[in-house]
Amino acid sequence: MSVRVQRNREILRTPAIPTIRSLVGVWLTLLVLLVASVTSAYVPLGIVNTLLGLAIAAVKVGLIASVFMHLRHADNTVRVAAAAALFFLWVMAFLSFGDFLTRVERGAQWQAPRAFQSAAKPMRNRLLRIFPVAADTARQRPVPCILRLRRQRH
Amino acid sequence: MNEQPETVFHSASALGAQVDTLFLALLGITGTAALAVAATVVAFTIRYRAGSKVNRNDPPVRAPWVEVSWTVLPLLIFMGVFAWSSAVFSQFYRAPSNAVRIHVLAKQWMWKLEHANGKREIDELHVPLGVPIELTMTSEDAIHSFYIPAFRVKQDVLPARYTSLWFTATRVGRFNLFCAEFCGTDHSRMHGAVVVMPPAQFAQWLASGPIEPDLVTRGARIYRDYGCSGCHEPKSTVHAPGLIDLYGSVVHLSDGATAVADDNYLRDSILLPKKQVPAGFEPTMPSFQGQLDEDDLAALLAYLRSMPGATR
Amino acid sequence: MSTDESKVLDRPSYLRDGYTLRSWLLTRDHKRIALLYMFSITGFFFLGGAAATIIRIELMTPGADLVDARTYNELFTAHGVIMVWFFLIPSIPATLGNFLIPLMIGAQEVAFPRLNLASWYVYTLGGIFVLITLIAGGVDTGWTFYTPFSTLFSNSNVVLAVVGVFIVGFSSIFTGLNFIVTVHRLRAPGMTWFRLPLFVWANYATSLIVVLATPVLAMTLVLIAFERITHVGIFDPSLGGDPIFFQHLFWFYSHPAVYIMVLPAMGVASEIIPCFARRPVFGYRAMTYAIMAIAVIGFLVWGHHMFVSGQSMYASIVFSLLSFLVAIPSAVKVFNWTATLYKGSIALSSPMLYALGFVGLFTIGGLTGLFLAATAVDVHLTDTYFVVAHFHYIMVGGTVMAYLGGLHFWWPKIVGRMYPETWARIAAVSIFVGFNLTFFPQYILGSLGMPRRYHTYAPQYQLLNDFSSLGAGVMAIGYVLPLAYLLYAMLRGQPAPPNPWNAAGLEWQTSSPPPQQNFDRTTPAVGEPYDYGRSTPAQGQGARTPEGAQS
Amino acid sequence: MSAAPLAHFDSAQRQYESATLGMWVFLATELMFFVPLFLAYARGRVEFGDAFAAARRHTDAAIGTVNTAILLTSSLCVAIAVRSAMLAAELSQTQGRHSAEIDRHLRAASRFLWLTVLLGVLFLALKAVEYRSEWAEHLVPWLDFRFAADHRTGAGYFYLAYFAMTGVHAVHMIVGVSLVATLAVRLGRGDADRANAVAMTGLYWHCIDAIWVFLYPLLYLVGRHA
Repeated sequence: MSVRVQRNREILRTPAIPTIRSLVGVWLTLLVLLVASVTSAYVPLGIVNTLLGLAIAAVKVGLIASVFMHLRHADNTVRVAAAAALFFLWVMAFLSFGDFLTRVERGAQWQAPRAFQSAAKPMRNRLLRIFPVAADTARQRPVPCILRLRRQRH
Repeated sequence: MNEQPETVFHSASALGAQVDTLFLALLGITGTAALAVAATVVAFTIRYRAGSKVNRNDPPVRAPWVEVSWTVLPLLIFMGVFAWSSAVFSQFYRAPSNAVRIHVLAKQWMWKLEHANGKREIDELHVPLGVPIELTMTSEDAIHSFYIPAFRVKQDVLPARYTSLWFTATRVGRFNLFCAEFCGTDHSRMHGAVVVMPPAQFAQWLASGPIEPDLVTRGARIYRDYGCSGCHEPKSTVHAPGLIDLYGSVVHLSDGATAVADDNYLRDSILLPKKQVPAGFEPTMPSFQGQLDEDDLAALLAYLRSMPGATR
Repeated sequence: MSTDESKVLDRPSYLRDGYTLRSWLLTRDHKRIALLYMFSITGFFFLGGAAATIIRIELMTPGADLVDARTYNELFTAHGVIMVWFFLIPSIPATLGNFLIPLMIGAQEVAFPRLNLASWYVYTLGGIFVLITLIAGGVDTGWTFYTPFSTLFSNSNVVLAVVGVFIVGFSSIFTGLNFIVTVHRLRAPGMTWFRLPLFVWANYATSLIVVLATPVLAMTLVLIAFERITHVGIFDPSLGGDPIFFQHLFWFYSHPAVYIMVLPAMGVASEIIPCFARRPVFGYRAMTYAIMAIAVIGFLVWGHHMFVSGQSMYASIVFSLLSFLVAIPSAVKVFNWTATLYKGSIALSSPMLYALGFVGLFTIGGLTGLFLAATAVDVHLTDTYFVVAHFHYIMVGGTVMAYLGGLHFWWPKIVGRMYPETWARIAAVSIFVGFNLTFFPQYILGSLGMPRRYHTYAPQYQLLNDFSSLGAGVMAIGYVLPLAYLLYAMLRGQPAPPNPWNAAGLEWQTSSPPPQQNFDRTTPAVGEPYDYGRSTPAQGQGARTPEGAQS
Repeated sequence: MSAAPLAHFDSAQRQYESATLGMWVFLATELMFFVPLFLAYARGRVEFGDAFAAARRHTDAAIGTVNTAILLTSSLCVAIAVRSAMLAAELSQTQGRHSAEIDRHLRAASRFLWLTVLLGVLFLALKAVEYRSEWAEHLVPWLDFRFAADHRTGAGYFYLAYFAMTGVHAVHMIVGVSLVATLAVRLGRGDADRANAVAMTGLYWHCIDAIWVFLYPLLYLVGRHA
């Protein structure tokens, strides 16, 4: 058997069982991070707020994954499996937002055609009977301009 | 409907000619590649068929130079084709500024077209030869797609958004117009014709036909019928923003922001008055959502644009 | 039956472990689940094929002669939904993959047998939902469910169809998950990654795509159903929704889905061609890198379905560049298959006919993909019959030909009996001819501008449509033949030796049909994957000429 | 590691590794299942930036923060339960069948699992309270949605994303709570070879918690300062 396969077998021999102290320690750090993200939200920093909130969330998820979910001493296949979905989330976000943000938008107010009898009406009426609420009248909608700063026509 | 039969290599629009040359180039490249692969497979199958007396010792399992070349060569060819097609593609989005604007409204299973002077057509578009035409299109319901095969142009028509398409016809005649995006039961019946006429004949056609009031006069009539004049006339008692030379000017809004009073702003103010309220006014204007259909709106906007002093 | 035949037949095999319905419906044996899948997807294949036949008959005349517009829309939607999710995606992974992957890597079972059976039940449940949709009046939105038509303006039972597809998505996720863990954890000692057969590589890469792309489709379908029920949703244009956002979500799944369909077919071809050319595959490492490259780059190119949909010009150009890049690994694979024939001793048995048919048709399909990746030409060709011909060349010319080739190649191993060789060759040739006669005219129709999903069309397109309908008839006959003689061979074919084609690979080193625990003695020794160089000329062909073998 | 490995695994260790990899691949599908919702939220944020901030002011950050703390604590309990279940399985393998120490570990694991169930139910209860108040405030987009006219559409989009995300998360919570409850019952009865199942359910629970950790800032801390 090739050496690498043999070595791989050793690592997996006994999954190290975390100590109570390390688990509680991680838990406390998570709570501290929670408090940090809440307080940081009250400080008006503009866009930095969102980035900070997401960064703290990323650290918390990193902690949960590595200690609680034993990723620290799992083998590389499991780590790749964990990271794969994140990679494709960024791929999808990056390419689809490449479209939304660079679109030269000329918004138009959409009016439902006068004889607008959408097919889903019967189901919706049944739903409204369950939740007794007055039916909503016309639906307006402001002009969507994906990116206010790119208004010039091509 | 005796539309001219489409031909694969003879498009009827300026841009179409460039698309045809690219199409021919691609056909050449892929054709030779396919024939090469097929010929090799047939040659090997015959030459090395089971039982044929031919030298078969140590068949190669790897050939680095061959493998690298048949990866890099297609890559270079593809990059060349990519650059060429991107160059042609970007021209689809660069309509010349002197293009004649025509408004297209797609609704479930018909095309409604409206020329600048208010002349309306259904499922038929008359255009002059050699003059760049720009279509501003929107849909009333599902997604449709304005497709003229002979001009090699196609553009989806979306609800809640204007999309535009431009072409310059280079041949006189009638050409097929199809809807190319599935839009419901009669998707296949939503076809029409594009009639290209010499410019003189086109100008005469444009002026003829039922004398419909042009957009601006129709807009003025709507302006009075729906009571806009009641509030917005200078001498009215109601405290409402004046509309004289409003189009194109910068409007200061109540929340401190500023907005340019272009088509979208005016259309918004008519259908959603409370969205962008000018400074110093209360949001008391009623919404006309659902009462004005697309044609009336286009006419009203034309009238507001034509107000004295409005910058074109 | 002669004595040696009875001796061969009474050996223990997974087929004779139990004859009761319960033993089949509650089985955890990956081989039996493969057969369960094979019968259900064959049923759906002929159901989808029936819809296609009616469509082709309707399209023989420009006018509406056979069915009205609404029924026609429901027919092509049913053809799309059934063929994509109920035949093409499970066809090779769930039948041949389920049966062969444990055998090829020297394992006794897949990693999670119960999950494997659950995958078949979830597939059947999804199938029942779609059948209910057909009975209740069908769905007329096309298999793409584009909003706002599918959510606001279509009054066919979209929600039922969407729930059916949502459920069947989980069946392919379970199969994909099973294969990933099986290949990672249950390989026989000595079976390193670069000794895995290319069929296992192809199904492994397919499982990666399935596991990462199908959930996005599941959520998109939930959002459509939600929007149809509550009439308010994120795709509704009157609530700031953007129909193009739906297209991004849908095609993010649906383009990798076409690689889910074609990658296993590539795996089958990479097994058949070396066996019948009697020489190792050319460039094994390059093939594995190409498979993984297709799987990864396949996720980046979905925007080429939306060049004219109102997507921004810059995004279209980026997607066009990435689409040209994804064509490179496919080209490399075609060149490697061709090079595998060099200095081989090629026997044109029926599996080889199907495999070479696959290579030819996949090449044409792939090359026409370049027309659609080039943005300027795509503006003219998208949403026309050019696109219909392109994806049929890849899916029918590629996946179905390879699936039939794989079925013939491994049929002796699956049922332990040989099929009649002459009939198989007739079927292979007639499918190839019928296919080309059906779909090549559609390339021309597309470049002449005939839009797709058209119930009635302009009269000038009639001649090419008639050729296409004629070809569809020939192809339909071609498909019925294998159904007949493979079933006949299953019941009364001549008993097959363990390795009729003298092929390399662990699955041929056990009896056919294999025992329940796959290998009698401990797992066999593992050598290089395609070591055909040294072995004697094909015992299968040498010992018996096709004619002589007929019983 | 359960005592008797299934037939086709040659060792309990191999079965644990396979189960872990299988679970992680399943968690990857769970994350990909949420991706469209995250993208819908991000697109709405880009298009209706200020409307999102206005709409977010109506979500109850207090309940959100408490819920996040509850989930983090429940993750701790599950982690401790998994730890003791693994210890029990390890001992039962080395020492043969039952001993007092194994029972102690199993009871500890069962107790912590019940604590997790309790916290999970508490989370869902608080969520229900929050939904009830939003329904009363006419903030449910498909039930007579009322909002200030200028931000009406952006707010509608925000609440669609909000209800979709928290709704799908709540469904996963319900599944998680029922899984943990059944395991708590099993361990309570001294079923020693359930360690694998406990470990896998633990992974699933941590994944749901991790997704909520991301949802929380997006839904409750957006533009709080404005």
